[in-house]
Amino acid sequence: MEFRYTVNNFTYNFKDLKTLMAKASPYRTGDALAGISAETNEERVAAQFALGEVPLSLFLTEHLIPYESDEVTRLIVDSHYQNSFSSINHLTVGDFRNWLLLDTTNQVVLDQVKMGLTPEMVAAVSKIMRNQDLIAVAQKCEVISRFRTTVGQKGRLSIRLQPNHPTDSQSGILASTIDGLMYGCGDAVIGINPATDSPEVVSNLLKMLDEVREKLEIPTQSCVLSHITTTLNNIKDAPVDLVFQSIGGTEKTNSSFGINLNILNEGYEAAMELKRGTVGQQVMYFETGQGSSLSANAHHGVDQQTCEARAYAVARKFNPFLVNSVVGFIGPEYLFDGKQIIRAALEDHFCAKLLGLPMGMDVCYTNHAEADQDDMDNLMTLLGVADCNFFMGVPGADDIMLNYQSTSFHDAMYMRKVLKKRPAPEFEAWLLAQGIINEKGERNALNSKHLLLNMHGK
Amino acid sequence: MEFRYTVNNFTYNFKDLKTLMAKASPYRTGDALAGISAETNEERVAAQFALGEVPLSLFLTEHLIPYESDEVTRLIVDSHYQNSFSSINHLTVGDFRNWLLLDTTNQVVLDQVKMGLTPEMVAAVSKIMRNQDLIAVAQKCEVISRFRTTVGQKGRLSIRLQPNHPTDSQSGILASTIDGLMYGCGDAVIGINPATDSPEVVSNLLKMLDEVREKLEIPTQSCVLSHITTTLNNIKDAPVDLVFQSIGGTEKTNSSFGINLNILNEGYEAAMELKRGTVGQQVMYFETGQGSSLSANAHHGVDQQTCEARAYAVARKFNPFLVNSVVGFIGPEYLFDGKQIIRAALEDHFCAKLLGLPMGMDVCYTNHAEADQDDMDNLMTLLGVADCNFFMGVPGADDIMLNYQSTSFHDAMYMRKVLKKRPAPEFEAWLLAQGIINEKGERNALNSKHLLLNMHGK
Amino acid sequence: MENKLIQTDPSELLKTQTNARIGLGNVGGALPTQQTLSLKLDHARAKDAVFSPLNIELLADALSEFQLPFFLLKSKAENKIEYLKRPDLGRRLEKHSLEILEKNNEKTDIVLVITDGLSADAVNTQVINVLKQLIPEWSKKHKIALALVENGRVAIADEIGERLGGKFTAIFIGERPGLSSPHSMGIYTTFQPKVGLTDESRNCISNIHPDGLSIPQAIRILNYYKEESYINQYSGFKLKLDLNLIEEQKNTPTIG
Amino acid sequence: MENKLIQTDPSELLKTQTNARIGLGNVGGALPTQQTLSLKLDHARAKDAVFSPLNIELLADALSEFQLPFFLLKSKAENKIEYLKRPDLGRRLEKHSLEILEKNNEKTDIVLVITDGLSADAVNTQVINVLKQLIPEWSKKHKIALALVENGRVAIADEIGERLGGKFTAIFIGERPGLSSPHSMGIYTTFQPKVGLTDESRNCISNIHPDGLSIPQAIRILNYYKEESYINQYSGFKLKLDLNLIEEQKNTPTIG
Ligand code: B12
Ligand code: B12
Repeated sequence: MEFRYTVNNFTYNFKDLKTLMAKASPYRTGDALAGISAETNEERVAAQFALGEVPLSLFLTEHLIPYESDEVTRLIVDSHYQNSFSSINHLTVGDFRNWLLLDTTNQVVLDQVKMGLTPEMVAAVSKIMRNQDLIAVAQKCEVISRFRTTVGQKGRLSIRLQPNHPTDSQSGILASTIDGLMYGCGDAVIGINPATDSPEVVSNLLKMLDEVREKLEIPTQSCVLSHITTTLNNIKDAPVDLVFQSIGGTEKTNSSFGINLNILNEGYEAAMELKRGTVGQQVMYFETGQGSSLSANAHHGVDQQTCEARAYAVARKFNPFLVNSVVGFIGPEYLFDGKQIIRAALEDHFCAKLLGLPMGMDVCYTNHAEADQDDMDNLMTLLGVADCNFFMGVPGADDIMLNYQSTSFHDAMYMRKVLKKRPAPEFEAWLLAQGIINEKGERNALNSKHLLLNMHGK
Repeated sequence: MEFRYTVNNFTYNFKDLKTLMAKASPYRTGDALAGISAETNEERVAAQFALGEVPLSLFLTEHLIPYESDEVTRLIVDSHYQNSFSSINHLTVGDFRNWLLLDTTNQVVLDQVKMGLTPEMVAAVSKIMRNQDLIAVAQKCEVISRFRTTVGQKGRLSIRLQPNHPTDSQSGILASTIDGLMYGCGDAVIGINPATDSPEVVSNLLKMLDEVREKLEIPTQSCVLSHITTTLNNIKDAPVDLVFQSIGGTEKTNSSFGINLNILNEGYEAAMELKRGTVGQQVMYFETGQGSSLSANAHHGVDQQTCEARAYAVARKFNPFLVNSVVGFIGPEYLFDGKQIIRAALEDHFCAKLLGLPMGMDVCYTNHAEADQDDMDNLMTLLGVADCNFFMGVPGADDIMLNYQSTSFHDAMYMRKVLKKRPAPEFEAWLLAQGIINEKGERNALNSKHLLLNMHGK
Repeated sequence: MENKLIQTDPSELLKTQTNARIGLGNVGGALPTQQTLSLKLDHARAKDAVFSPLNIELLADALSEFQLPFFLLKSKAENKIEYLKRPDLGRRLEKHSLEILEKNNEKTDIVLVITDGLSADAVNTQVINVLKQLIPEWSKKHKIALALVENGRVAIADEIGERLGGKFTAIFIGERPGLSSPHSMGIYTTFQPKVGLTDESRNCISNIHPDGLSIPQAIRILNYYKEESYINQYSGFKLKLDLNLIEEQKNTPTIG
Repeated sequence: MENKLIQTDPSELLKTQTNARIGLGNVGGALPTQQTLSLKLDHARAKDAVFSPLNIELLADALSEFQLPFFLLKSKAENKIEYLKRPDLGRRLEKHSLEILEKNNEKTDIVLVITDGLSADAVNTQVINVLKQLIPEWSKKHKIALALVENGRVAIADEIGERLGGKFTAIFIGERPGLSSPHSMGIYTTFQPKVGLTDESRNCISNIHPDGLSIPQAIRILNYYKEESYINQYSGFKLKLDLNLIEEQKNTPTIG
């Protein structure tokens, strides 16, 4: 199906829906690299006008990636709930934006439609929304998830403690973990990226974290972010709380990650059997990020933000406890600078929340991108206002294994303070009981006799 | 006095305090244009380390611009309160930052020291602060000012309604004013930039606004932002609420604006005599903006942000009701893109608040700068979190006379909604009484019989 | 799109009074989709206006028809990018242009400078019209010279005026392009021009475009500033525009 | 600066366990001034590391000493800026390099590729050391060829391996530079290399640098992946690293 729009007596043609979506995307290096972005600003706005006129229902019949050749498309189509869709069925993309912004479109209403929304619909509408729209609508969504803590309530902000170490040193990881706990971090998860893919290393790390958690009675969950097949290898013998995997928005992307929906389902079922949660049994943790499909040559001419939104359909199928985009992590070839990273992060958070995911964000950049701590300060504050569920907590913002900068324990203190947010309720109670923070959320002075500081043998 | 800092076995030298300040400034085109910015990132950080070691008290004796030749320096030095300074007298710039961030350094404490702070001290500390620091500390300051409304209370956000017209058409200006009032704007001031410098035009505009205000019983103030000498010409015959002037941070800058401290004082005294305020008698409105000193060749080798901070000393002398920086207005030769504009805006807001000014911000960009509405969304949200006192309200963000984009009436609705802020109390009561907004701050549907819509004859 | 989603502003009447973006309606306080996209489109166009080139051929032809001394000059800014980043360069003439002026022996009283500024199209489309109405009158009393300058800032008139020994300059310059008025021209006048003057010494006539100040009005004001500058022997903020300007007496709003 | 403003983290012991930025203390929750500036300084340096050049002369000299077929190649990315923006170009050889490979007639079993990636210094300083320990062993069983490539991505080893008819490739590449470890090297191995493979078909050994994985450890793992790849006739995520790696058994923390 062809689309066209006339501006100033010049008619722009867009040969199909995926071309229209790509041209309507705000500029970013990844789409330019893929050769699918608009050539001028005027063409971009023309595409946005044209996209605004597309009926939402068209996305149900025009598949950007064929149903036959892609299991993610099949998942999206087969799990679409016509009932939830019926109330917005008649809207165009442009009016969908209008509708989303109405005061009457509140959280209850958004909950009712979410299973009627496809990733392509939310990606499309995000393209014609300004940053303020993305923030305002995301703020209306409250997505709460539960395992041993309750994450995502209004007025709360959780942190994944990320204590990575370049040789997976247990004592090094424990040291960072304790430091993070002292700053009130770790209520989303204590999640380690292992430097190696050794099942033995992974299993030992899981045991160590579990011991610490039990010993200190910390209401939280742990995770080692190895490949899901490694986790499956370990799940019988090691204490697996959450099953992690990086996912993408096309079958081919996932296969470049060595996974597919079946493997994910295996992981999901194995973890569900363990019933290790206390306040809930949401057991999956997924990471996504714009650019991975292009990087794996698996994008089918679909723009990177739409591919990203499709990954949320994959996530949604497994009722995850945590999902986050690693937005600035993948590199400047996809998101060049602070401006592009900020835009993409707001899009990702908005799309995921609208689809009903418990979305967090790895607010981050690499040293080969044009960004710095000021950009991260801006982004974390904006996402905080948008009520993002969780952020990372990396010692001093510097991940010494993954080699990038994310948010730090100190950043968590900043965000909770200026936005008046508190940790997850179970975890907050623990922090207060341990004397780590006071009722105002301020750090207490801890002395070296504190229980936390005596976890670590010599 | 010379300064030095050694990084990696290389010693950087800075020949005097103003050079050190300039080199320690985050990168911006204006300082590069002036030829005073750091040459590499490493040199910049070295300068920041060196600046961090400078005792605050040094600023009292090392004047960046000589006392003898600049009346702004004289003002700064002569109005410094040693008593207020005594509690922080012993700190270096680096420790001043540490001290500002302490939980115990709250609003009361900040109020006690503000008259002991000079613009150079606050500019210096801002240079070693990240954006999050600038936000967190500014948020601690509450500066309230009063004329017919009370502006600047926590939880409130006010708007200057800016209904400019390219020919100063009264009916055009009135139409924009009514539109803005319907969106809850105008509680900071209804302030017109006149297209011409004709005293007659200015006087007629003042009369028109005053009539509207009285007729509708709007608790607010009006202002026509003509040159102060034009306002002084008119003040006997026309209803002048606030006296406006653009100001700069050096005597020479001000003289390029056709003003000096005496002229400002004349304006101040003339307006004070009128006693037109109801809840207070703060009668001055000032605008500032990084770059004006360089543009007028009046910067004495001092970096643009420090010149800007010095303008706040000028403002402070006249106990203003409103002050704002026009941050992105002056042009890309001073602040090139969204990133630089955002950084400068957070600096300006922080410095002014710390010095005790009722600071607002013209969140804006010109069409020759590399910025767009997304950058403005980011900036207005960040400044909102920092508790900025007021923003502009321009119809559809597009000032058809000044030819730039600022924040719109709709942006005001956005900010108040997502940040849960309300208009100035007197004005809010009026909005509710007029049925313009509801208790939640949402726009009511107005019908064409509404009083506001019948202000305008044909 | 469907209108029923949009809360309209019942202000059709108001909209006839101004080109400002009023009566846009809202969705939950926010701009409706059409409006937000229109703003973007206008932004894309205004950015182009900055880079519109001076129509040198057309202007030079037209200017030479006045049979006055005419100089084709360049500032030190070599292109638009440099112009944007280096206003200092836009205020000074490059070497070759200085040489051209040096060769001039004719006495000059008033120098009229035409330059692109931030919107060449503003000048391309309007300046000849202004000059045609102005020059016949002014040349009765004054010796006039004309200069067409690429990449000039307001202050470049100081250098040109000084070099030509002029007493008064008026520079016609493209103002920063706005979303709604990408082609707006300004005129800045200076008495006793010389390098190094700053803005307190000038007067300004701004917003000359079809929806702004009309050309006859602009000429009236320009005449006023010229006359007063000669009478007072200075220009700048001390000269106030005491001219009955209220063009729209006819449609002054009736309040209440 | 004064310490009494800073709330210290009483964790001297913890700090000895890791190079991570822990025990930094805080001021009202925020990073103390010294720490925030240190982070900036390290950022300035890590950015430089991205642009560090491959020490071609030194590496080529050292590599030719192994007396193995050795190719000096370039990717399609002409410089670092292009490399950063166009990973696709970094994955393919430019024309001249393809010609060089075409001329080769020797049979090859294993191809070892050395490339700058995102930190040439990581490779400049470490790779020769690795190869010196590796090649004597491996050449007993395998025919080895060496390639030094400018501006390569991981996948460029596929093209080189395929062209040379190799069965197994290992590429030594500079990883993205981190603040604390700007010179970290990674090794990626692939069995049956051919253009178009993606990452599920490779194995990865990461974080080789003085504070990370030691060179002997890296070689142990590399040996493991090579052996297992030949045994299973595949590489990639299905090969798990079943090697007793816990080097620090000695200092596993005692909990409680
Ligand atoms: C960037 C990155 C990614 C990006 C890659 C996308 C991209 N276009 O760059 C994303 C986020 C998609 C990613 C995903 C994963 N990654 Co990764 N990644 C990295 C990272 C931070 C930098 C790599 C780098 O600098 N390469 C050098 C540049 C110059 O070369 P390049 O050609 O541009 O990069 C290619 C490779 O890096 C490759 N790649 C990236 N990750 C992995 C992982 C494996 C196992 C393989 C074989 C290849 C691979 O992708 C790039 C494009 O082809 C490293 C950590 C580090 N410090 O190096 C981890 C790292 C390599 N990844 C790791 C892992 C575990 C994964 C996942 C398996 C996680 C998961 N559970 O799903 C997935 C899937 C990887 C796959 N099979 O495709 C581990 C590998 C552990 C190991 N020794 O096997 C590392 C060391 C980090 C960690 N400990 O978690 N990763
Ligand atoms: C940018 C700008 C400024 C900037 C100038 C700094 C800079 N480096 O660019 C700042 C914020 C400092 C400024 C200040 C003021 N401005 Co102003 N400014 C403008 C604006 C928006 C654009 C000018 C432009 O595009 N110039 C063209 C470019 C290509 O040339 P340029 O050489 O780079 O620009 C020079 C001139 O624009 C000059 N300039 C700027 N404003 C003014 C005002 C006057 C009276 C004069 C003589 C010169 C002047 O400053 C620039 C550097 O020398 C115009 C509105 C418009 N739509 O044009 C108002 C405008 C020209 N300014 C105006 C006014 C009133 C002022 C102030 C007097 C306000 C006050 N009460 O203090 C002050 C002081 C001006 C002075 N005497 O120095 C009026 C002039 C009204 C009139 N007809 O006299 C205008 C039309 C807007 C308005 N209605 O408020 N201004």
